[in-house]
Amino acid sequence: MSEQKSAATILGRRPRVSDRVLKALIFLSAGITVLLLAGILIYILVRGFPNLSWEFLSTAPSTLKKRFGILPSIINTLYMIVITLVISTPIGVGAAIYLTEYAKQGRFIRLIEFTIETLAGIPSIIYGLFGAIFFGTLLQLGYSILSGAFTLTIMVLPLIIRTTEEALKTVPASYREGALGMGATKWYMIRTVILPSSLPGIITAVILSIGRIVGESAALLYTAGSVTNLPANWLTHPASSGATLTVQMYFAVSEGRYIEQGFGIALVLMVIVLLINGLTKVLAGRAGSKAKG
Amino acid sequence: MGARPSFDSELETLNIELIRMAGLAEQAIRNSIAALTNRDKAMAVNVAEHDREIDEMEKTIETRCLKLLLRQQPVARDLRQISTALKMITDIERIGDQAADIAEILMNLKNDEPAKIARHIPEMARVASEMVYDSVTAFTNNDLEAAKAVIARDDVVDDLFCKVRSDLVELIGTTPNKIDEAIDVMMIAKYLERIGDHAVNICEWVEFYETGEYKNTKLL
Amino acid sequence: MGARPSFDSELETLNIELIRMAGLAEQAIRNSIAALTNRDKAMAVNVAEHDREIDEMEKTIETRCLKLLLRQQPVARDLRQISTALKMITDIERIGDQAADIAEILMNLKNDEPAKIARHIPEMARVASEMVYDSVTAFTNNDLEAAKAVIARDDVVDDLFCKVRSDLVELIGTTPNKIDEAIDVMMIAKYLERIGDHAVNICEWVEFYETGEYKNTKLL
Amino acid sequence: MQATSQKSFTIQGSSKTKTAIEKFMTVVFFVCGITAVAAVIGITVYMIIAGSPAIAKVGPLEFLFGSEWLPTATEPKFGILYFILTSIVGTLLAIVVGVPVSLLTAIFLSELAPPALYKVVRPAVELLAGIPSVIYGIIGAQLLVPLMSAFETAIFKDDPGHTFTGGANLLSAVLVLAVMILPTIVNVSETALRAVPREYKEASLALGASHIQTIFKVMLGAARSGIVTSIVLGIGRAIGEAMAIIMVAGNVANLPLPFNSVRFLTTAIVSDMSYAAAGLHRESLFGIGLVLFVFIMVINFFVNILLKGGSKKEKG
Amino acid sequence: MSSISVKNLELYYGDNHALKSVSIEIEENKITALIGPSGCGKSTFLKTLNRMNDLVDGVKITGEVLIDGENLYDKRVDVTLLRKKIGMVFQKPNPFPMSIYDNVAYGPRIHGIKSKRQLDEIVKNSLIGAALYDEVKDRLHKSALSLSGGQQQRLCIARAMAVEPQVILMDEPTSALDPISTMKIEELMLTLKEKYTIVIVTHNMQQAARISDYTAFFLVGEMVEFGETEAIFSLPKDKRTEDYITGRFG
Amino acid sequence: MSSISVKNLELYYGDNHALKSVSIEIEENKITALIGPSGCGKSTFLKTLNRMNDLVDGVKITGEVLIDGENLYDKRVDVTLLRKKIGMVFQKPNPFPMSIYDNVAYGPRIHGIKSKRQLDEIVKNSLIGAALYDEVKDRLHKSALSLSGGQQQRLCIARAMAVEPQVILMDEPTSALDPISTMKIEELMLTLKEKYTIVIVTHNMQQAARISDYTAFFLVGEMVEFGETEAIFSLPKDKRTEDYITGRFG
Amino acid sequence: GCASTPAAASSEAASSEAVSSEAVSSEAASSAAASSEAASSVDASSSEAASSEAVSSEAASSAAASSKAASSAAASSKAVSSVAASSKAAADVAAKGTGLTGKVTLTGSTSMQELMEAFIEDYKTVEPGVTVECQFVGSGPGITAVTEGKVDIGNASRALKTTESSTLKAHVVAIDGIAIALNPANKVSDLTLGQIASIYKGEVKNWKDVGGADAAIVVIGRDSASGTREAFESIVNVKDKCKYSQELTSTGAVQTAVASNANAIGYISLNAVNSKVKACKVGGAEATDANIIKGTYALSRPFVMATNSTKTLSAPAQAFLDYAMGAKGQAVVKSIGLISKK
Ligand SMILES: Nc1ncnc2c1ncn2[C@@H]1O[C@H](COP(=O)(O)OP(=O)(O)OP(=O)(O)O)[C@@H](O)[C@H]1O
Ligand SMILES: Nc1ncnc2c1ncn2[C@@H]1O[C@H](COP(=O)(O)OP(=O)(O)OP(=O)(O)O)[C@@H](O)[C@H]1O
Ligand SMILES: [Mg+2]
Ligand SMILES: [Mg+2]
Ligand SMILES: O=P([O-])([O-])[O-]
Repeated sequence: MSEQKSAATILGRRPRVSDRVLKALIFLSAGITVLLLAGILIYILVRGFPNLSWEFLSTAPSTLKKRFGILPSIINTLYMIVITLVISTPIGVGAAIYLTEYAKQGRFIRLIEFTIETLAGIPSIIYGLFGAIFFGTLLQLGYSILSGAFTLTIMVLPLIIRTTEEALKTVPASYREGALGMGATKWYMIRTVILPSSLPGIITAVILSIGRIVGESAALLYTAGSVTNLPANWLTHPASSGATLTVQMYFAVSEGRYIEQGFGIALVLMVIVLLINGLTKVLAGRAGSKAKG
Repeated sequence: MGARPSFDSELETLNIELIRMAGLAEQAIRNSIAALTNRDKAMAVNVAEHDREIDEMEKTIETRCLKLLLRQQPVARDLRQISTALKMITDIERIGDQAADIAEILMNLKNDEPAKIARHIPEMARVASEMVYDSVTAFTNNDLEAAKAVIARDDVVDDLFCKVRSDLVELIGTTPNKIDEAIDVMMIAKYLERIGDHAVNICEWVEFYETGEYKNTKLL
Repeated sequence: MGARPSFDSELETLNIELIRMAGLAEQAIRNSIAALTNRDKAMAVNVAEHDREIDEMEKTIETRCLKLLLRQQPVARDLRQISTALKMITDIERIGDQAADIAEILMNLKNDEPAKIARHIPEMARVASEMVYDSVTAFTNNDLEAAKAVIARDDVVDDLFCKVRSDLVELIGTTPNKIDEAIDVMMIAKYLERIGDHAVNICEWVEFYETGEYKNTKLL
Repeated sequence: MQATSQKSFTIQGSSKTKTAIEKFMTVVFFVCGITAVAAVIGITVYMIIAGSPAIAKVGPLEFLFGSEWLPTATEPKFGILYFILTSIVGTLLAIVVGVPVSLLTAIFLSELAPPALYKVVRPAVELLAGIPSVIYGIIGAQLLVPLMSAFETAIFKDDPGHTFTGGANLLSAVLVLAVMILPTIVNVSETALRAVPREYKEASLALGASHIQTIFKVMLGAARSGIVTSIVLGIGRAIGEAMAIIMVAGNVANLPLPFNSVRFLTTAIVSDMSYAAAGLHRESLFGIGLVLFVFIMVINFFVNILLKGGSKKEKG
Repeated sequence: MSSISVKNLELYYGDNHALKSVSIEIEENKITALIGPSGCGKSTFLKTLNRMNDLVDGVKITGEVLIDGENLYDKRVDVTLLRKKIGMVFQKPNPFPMSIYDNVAYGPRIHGIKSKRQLDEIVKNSLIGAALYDEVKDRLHKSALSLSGGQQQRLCIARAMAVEPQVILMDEPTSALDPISTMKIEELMLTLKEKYTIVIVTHNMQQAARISDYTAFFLVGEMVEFGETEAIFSLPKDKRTEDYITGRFG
Repeated sequence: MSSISVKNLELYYGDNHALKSVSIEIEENKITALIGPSGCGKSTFLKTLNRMNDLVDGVKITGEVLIDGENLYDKRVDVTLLRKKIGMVFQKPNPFPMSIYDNVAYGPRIHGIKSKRQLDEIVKNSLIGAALYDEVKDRLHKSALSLSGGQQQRLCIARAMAVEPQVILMDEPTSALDPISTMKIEELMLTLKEKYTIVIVTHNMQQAARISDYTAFFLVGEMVEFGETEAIFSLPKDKRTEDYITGRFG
Repeated sequence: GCASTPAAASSEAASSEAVSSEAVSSEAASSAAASSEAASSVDASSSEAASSEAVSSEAASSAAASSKAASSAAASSKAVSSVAASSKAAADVAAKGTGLTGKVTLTGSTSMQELMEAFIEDYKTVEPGVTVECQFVGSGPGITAVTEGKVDIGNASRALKTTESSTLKAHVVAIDGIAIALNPANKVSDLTLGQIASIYKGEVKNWKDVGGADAAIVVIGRDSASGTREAFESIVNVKDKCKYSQELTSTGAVQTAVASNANAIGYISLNAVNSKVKACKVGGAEATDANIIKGTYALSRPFVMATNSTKTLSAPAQAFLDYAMGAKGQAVVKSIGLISKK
C-alpha cells in the first residue's frame, strides 16, 4: 500500500484544497440564505410596521371610511383554528393510533399511508374546491367558517395523522412490551404510556396544523369566504362567512387597493408564526421534560 | 466487599470445610498413635472408619472447588484460594490415608509391645500432627510465617525417622524374631515422615496462596 | 471446533506437557530399577537429576492450568481436563520423587547384590512403570477402559509388595547382617507400591475426566 | 402486599368492565381510522369523479398534449401541455436552484455554525417555513418582478421578437419557489444531519478524514433518507404552490422558457376558477386538478421506491 | 410459586418454524436458564410463556403450555390476568417515562388498586424486594429515567414484582449492564427465587452456570438439552451443547 | 508498531477532572487493556490517544502523549495524519451505510489512493487481516449493514487496518456482541498484535486477562495500577484493583 | 372623496347606541330612514369625532320628534341609549322595529368588491337586522351560483350572455369605465381603438410605433375568464387574438404591474385608477364618467347584480336589491367613483 512515508511523522499540516473550496461554498450558501432570510424579514418589517396601529388591530375594515382594520379576521382566524383543531386533533390522533397500534401492518396500511402522503402534497386549492362542493353545497353550509373549518380539517388530517404516527412509532417498543407484560390492556397502555410519551410529537402536529390554518388562503376562498364582519352573535358566528387574516391579506393585495396594509397583515402573521414556533418549543419541551425528568 | 455475598459465603464454607477436613486428618494421626501406644484396636478401627469421612470430605471440597471455578470465574486471590484448596485436599487426604495405614498396621500387629520398639514414634506422631494442624491454621490465618515454620519443622520429623530406622536396624540385629514388627514400625515411621512431607506440601500451597509463588517459582 | 484456536492449542500443549512429564516419570522408574539391577550408580545420579526436571514440569503445567482457569473460564470437558491435569501432576511428581528416592537408596547402598535379595523388585518396577505409562496414555486417549485396567493391575503390585516383604522377613531371619539392605529394599518396594497407587490415582482422575465421577462420586 | 393475590389465582375469566372499555376504545379508534380513511378516500374519489369528465370530453390526448388553452373562445380549446411542462420545468429548476443552497446551509447549521449564530438563524428559518405563501407572492411581485423586468429589458433590448413580460416570468416564479422551499429543505435536512449517528462521524474522523470529508463522504450519505424527504417536501411545496407564483409567473399559457410568462397547473386552476362559468371550462379545471393529483402520486411513488430501494440496499 | 409445563410447543412466524416441539418442565422456586446461540428461539420461547407473542402478526402456536394445570392458550384465558401472574423483565431496562413511584405503581393500578396507602406500601415493598429502596427512597417522585442502567433494571424488576407475579421471565436482563450492576442483579435473582419461579434467557454461560438450577439449551428452534445446570455445564449429554458452552460453536 | 508514552496527562471536561495525572507506557506489539468501573475515564483516556476528544467542547488537556517521540498535542500535529497512524474501533459496530468494499476503501480513498487495483488489493488484504474475507468475498458490493454484528465489528477492524495504522484503539469492541462473535474478535486481536500495537478498553475482566499483555486499572480518573496482565489478575498490588477484578467493588 | 358618503355615522357597523335609540321608535321604516337621514346630516368626520352619545341622543330626539310616541318612551329610549346596550338587544329591538331579518347572500365579481363592501356597510345602517354576505370569487362563479340557486344574487362585471339571460334577470347597478392604464412615465397618452387592438394582437410591439419611446410594449391583460377582459376584448374586438405578456388575476395586479413597469399597458376598472397609473385617452376622449355617459369614451362595462328569474327573491334580498338600485345605493355608487346608471 502507499503513503508509507507520510505516516512516519504526524507533524506538519497540509490544508486540503477540496476542503477549502467546499467550505467556502458552504459559507457562501449559508451567507446567501441568511441574507435572504434577513432581507425578507426586514422587508416585511419595514413595510408592515408603519401600518400597525391600535385602530388597525382593533377595528373592522370600512370601505366607506377607507379604513383598514383586521379585528374580524383575527377573530375569524381564531374561530378557524379552534374549530378545525377540535375536530381534527381527536380524529387525527385516533386514526394514527388505529393505524399504528391496532390495524394489522400490511399492504392496506401502506396504501393508506401512501395516499395520506400524497394528499399532504395536494395543492390546497383542490381542497377548497372539494370543500365548497361537499360542505358548501352538499351539506348546505354555504360560505361559512364552519365550511372552511371542515375543509381545513380534511386538509390538516394527513398532517396530524402522519406526524402523530411518526411520534407513535418513535415510542420505544420496550414501553409497549413493558406495559403489556404487566398485564395492561391495550387502551390502558396507550393512555398511560404511549400517549404521554408521544405527546411532544402530537403537540408538534397540532402546532404545525395551526401554522397551516393560519397560512391558508386558497382553500378558504371557496369555503369560508371573504366577509370581514365582527361577529354579531358569538355562537352563530361560525355559520357565517368569515375571512381569515391570510384571506383578507390576499384580497387586500390582489385587488391592489391595500398593498401596504397587506404588509401590515404580513407582519402580524409573522409575529403569530413566531409565537406559534416558540409555543411549540416550550410545550414540546415541557412535555418532553415531563416525560424525562 | 459485599458485592458478591453468595460467592463470599461459598468461599467461607470452603474454608470451614478445609479446616474440618484437616482437623479430621490431624485427629486421625493422633488417634492412630494413641491406638499404638495404648494398644487400642477399637480406636484403630475407628481411625480407619474416619478415613472414609476424610475421603468424603475430599470429594465434597473437590466438588465445591470445581463448581466455584465453573460458576464464579475466580481471579487473583479467589483463584489462588480455590486452587490451593484443590491441592491441599490431596495432601490432607493422603495424611488421612496414612493415618489409616498406620491404624491398619496396628490392627494386624501381633506383638504386644511395639511401643518399646519404637520409642520415637509418639514423638514423631506428635510433631507430624502438629505440623498438619499448623499448616492448615497458617492457611486459614493467611499466616505465611507460620507456614514457613512448619516447613522448617519437617527436619525434626526426618531426623526422628532416621533415628527410628537405626533403632530398628539395631533391634533386628539383637532380636531377629521381631523382624515383622520392626518392619511394621518402620512403615509407621515412614508414614509419619510422609505426613510431615504432606504438611510441608500444604504449607508450600499456603505460600502460593499468599504470594503466588510455589516452591520459589511464580505460578500465577 | 475451531472457534477458540488459541485455547485449543493451549489445551493441546497442556496434553503434550503432561505426556512428557509422565514419560519422564516412567523413564525415571525404569532407570532407577536399571540402576539397581545393573548396579549403575551414574544412572542413579541421573535419575535424581531428572527428578528436578519433573519438578519443573509440574510447576510449568501448574502455571499453565492456573492461567487457563484464569483466562478461559473453562466449563465442562475443558474444566475437567484442566482440573484433572492439576491433580495428575501431583501424582506424577510424586512418582518422580519416588523414583528419585529409589535412586537415592541405590546410591547409598553398600551391598553388592541387592538384586538377589529382591527378586521381585524388577517385576514390580516393570508393572509400576507400565501402569504409569498406561495411565497417562489412557488420559490422552480418553480411554476409560484402559484406565480401569490399570486400576485393576494395582493388585499385582500390591501382591508383589507382599511377596517382597515376606521374602525380606525370611531373608533377615537367615542373614541378619543384611538388615540395612533389606530395609532399603523394603523401602524400594514400598516406593514402587506407592507408584502403583499413584498410577491408580491418575486413572481415577482419568475416570473423572471422562465421566465427571471420581471414585464413584459425581464431582461435577 | 395485595389482599387479592394471597392465593394463586386462575388465569381464566375476566373483568367485564375492563373488556367493555377495551372494546369501546377499539371501536372509537376504528371509527377515527375509518373517518380519516374515508376523508382520504373521499377526496381521492372526488378528484377522480370531478376531474375525469372533462378529460374524457376533451379527449385525454388532446387534453394532456394540446398546447392551446382557449376556454372561452367560440371554439374552446383545452390543452394543458404548457401547464404541465411549466410545472415540471419550474419545479425542477426551483429544486436545482434551491436544493444546493439549502443543503449547504443545512450543513453549515448542523456542523459549522457557531452556536450563537445558530440560535438566531435556526428560528429564523423556522419562521420563514411557517410564513403563508401569499406573503412570498407579494414580496416577489413587489421586489423581484421589477428587478426581473429591468434585467429582461437589458437582455432583450435588441430582440424585436421577444414578448416582454415585465418581469413576471418563469425565472421569477422559479426564484420565488426556490426561496419558498429553502426553509423547508434547510429545516428537514438539518434535522436529518443532526440525527446522523455520532458513530459515523467518529468512525470517519478516526480514520483520518477531515471534517469536510466526513460531512460529504459519510454524513450526507447517512442522512440521505432525511435529505430526500426534505427534497420531496420541497417538491411537494413547489408543485402544489399557487398563491405565491400566481403573482409573479405572468400566467400566460406558454412554453416554459426563462423569460416567458408562464402558467403552472396550479395557477391555471386558481386563476380560471374565479371566472369559469359552469360547464366544460370549469370541469376542465378539475381535470387539471386530477392531473396534478396523479403527478404528485407518481412523484411520491418513485420517491418511496427510491427511499425503500435505498434502505433495502442498506439492509440487504 | 408456580410450575410451568410445556408440551410439544410448536411456533411459526409465518413460514419460519421458530420452535420445534419443545417440551420442558419448569419447576417452582427455581431458576431455569435458557441458553443458545443468537436466533435459536430463546426469546421466542420465553414470550410464549406469557403470550407476548400474541402481539406479533402471523404467529401460529400449537401445543400446550400449562401453568398450574391451566392451558395458557385456552380461549377462556384472560391475558391480563395471565400477565399479572407471569411478570417479565426485558433485555434493555425499560422503565416508563414517569416517576419511580409511578413505574412501580403502574401494575397495581392496572389491576385496580387505588388506595394511596396500599400503593405506597406496595411500592416500598417491591423496591425493597428489588434491593433498590435504599438507593431511591429520597427521590421516589423523580423520573425513572434519571437512574443508572443497573438501577433502572432493578426498578423494572421491582415493577414486575409489584403485581405479585408467581413467575418472572427475564430476557437477557443483564446484557446491557456493566459487571458490577450485573453482579447485583444476579444476587437479587438468587434471593428472588425463594418467592418466585424464574426463567431467564442469557448469553452469558457463566451467568447461567452461576445462578440457575436448570438449564435448557436451544439450537435453531429445537431444545437440544435440558437438565440440571451442573450437569449441563459439567457433563452435557449432547455434543452440540458441549461445543456451545465451551465456546467452540460454529 | 509504535510505542506510546503518556506523561502526567490531565484532562478536564469543563470542571470535571476526568483524568488525573495519568502516566503510562504502552509497548509496541502488545495488547494493553484498560479496565475500571463505568465512568472512571477509560474511554476518555483512550480518546486522548488519537485526539478524538478534540471534538468535545470545553475539554482541557495538559501533559504529554508521545508517540514514537512526537507529542500528540503539539501545535504542528496534523490530526489527519495522526489518526491515520492511530486507528480506532468503537463499542458498537459502526460500519458506514455503504458497501463492504466502500467501507474498507474509505480510509485509503480519504488518504488519496484512487487506483482501483491498489484499492482492490488493500480491501482484500485488510479483510483477510480481519479474518472476514472468506465470509464476505462473494458480496463485497453488498451493504455492510447486512452483516451480522460480529462481522460488522470485524469489518470495522478491517476498515481501521486499511489505512495501515500503527496503533489500534478499541473501546469495548465486543460488548455489543454475542459470545461466539466475541471469541472470534478476541482471536483476531491476538493475531493482530503481531503487526499492531493495540489498546483496548473492556468491561470483561476475563477478556482482559485472556488477551492482553498489560493491564491498567482506572478509578475515578486515576490510574490506580498498571502492569503485566498476569500480575494484575493474579496478584494485584492495590487492594482496590483486587476488589474490582474479583467483582467485589462497592 | 369620502366626505360625501351618506350615512357615514353608521360606519361603526351598527354602532349600538345609535341603533338602539332609533330602534326604540316603533315606526319601522320611516323612523329608521329619518334617523339615518339625521345621522347623515352630520359630516362623516365629525360624526366620528363626536361621541357616540351625542349621535345617539340626537338620533333619539329626532326619532321622538317624528313619532307619536309618548315622552315616557322617549325618556326610556334615552335611558336605554345611555346604558351601552348590547348588540343583541339592539338587534332584537331592530328586528321589532323593521320587521326584516335574515341573510342575503351574494357572490361573484372581484371587480365589484369595493362597491359591494360599500353597499353592505351602508346597508347595515339601513337594515340592521339583515346580514349581507358577499363573496368575491369572480363573475363566472357568481353567475353559476345564482343560476344554481345557491345564492340570492350573482354579481357579474359584464353583461349577461344570451344563454344566461334566459334564467337570470340582470340589474345593472353601475357602469364601470375601463381605463387603458399606462405607466405615468409613458410619453403616450392617447391611443385609438385600432392602435389598442394592434398592440393587444401583437401587431405593434414597440411604443415608438404609436408615438412613444423606443421600447418594447409589455402587454398586460386579465385571465381568460375575467369580466373586465371579456368586456375589453369585445369592445376592442380582439377576442381570442390577444398576445398577452401577462395575464393577471385581478384588477389590482394589473394596476401594480403597470405601475411598476414603464412600458406596460393594461386595462383596469376606471374607478381603480389612482396616482400610480395614468388612464390613457381613447380616440381623444378622456376616461371620465361624463364621456362614458355621453358615449364618447367607448370602453365601459356594466356591473350587474343578477337574480334568478325562476325563483322569487327572499324579502331581505329584495330589500337589499331595492336599496342598491335605489337612491341611497346609487349615492354609494357615485361615492366610490363608479358611474351611476341613473
Ligand atoms: N416477530 C418476529 N417475526 C418473524 N420472525 C421472528 C420474530 N421474532 C423472531 N423471529 C425469528 O425467530 C427466530 C428466533 O428468534 P428469537 O428472537 O427467539 O431468538 P433468540 O434466541 O432470542 O436470539 P437472540 O439471542 O439474538 O435474542 C429467529 O430466526 C428470528 O429471526
Ligand atoms: N463529552 C463529555 N463531556 C463531559 N463529561 C464527559 C464527557 N465524556 C465523558 N465525560 C465524563 O468523564 C468521565 C469519564 O467518562 P468516560 O466515558 O471516559 O468513562 P468510561 O470509563 O469510558 O465509562 P464506561 O465504562 O461507562 O464507558 C465521566 O464522569 C463522564 O461523565
Ligand atoms: Mg433474544
Ligand atoms: Mg467508555
Ligand atoms: O373580477 P372581474 O370583475 O374582472 O370579473
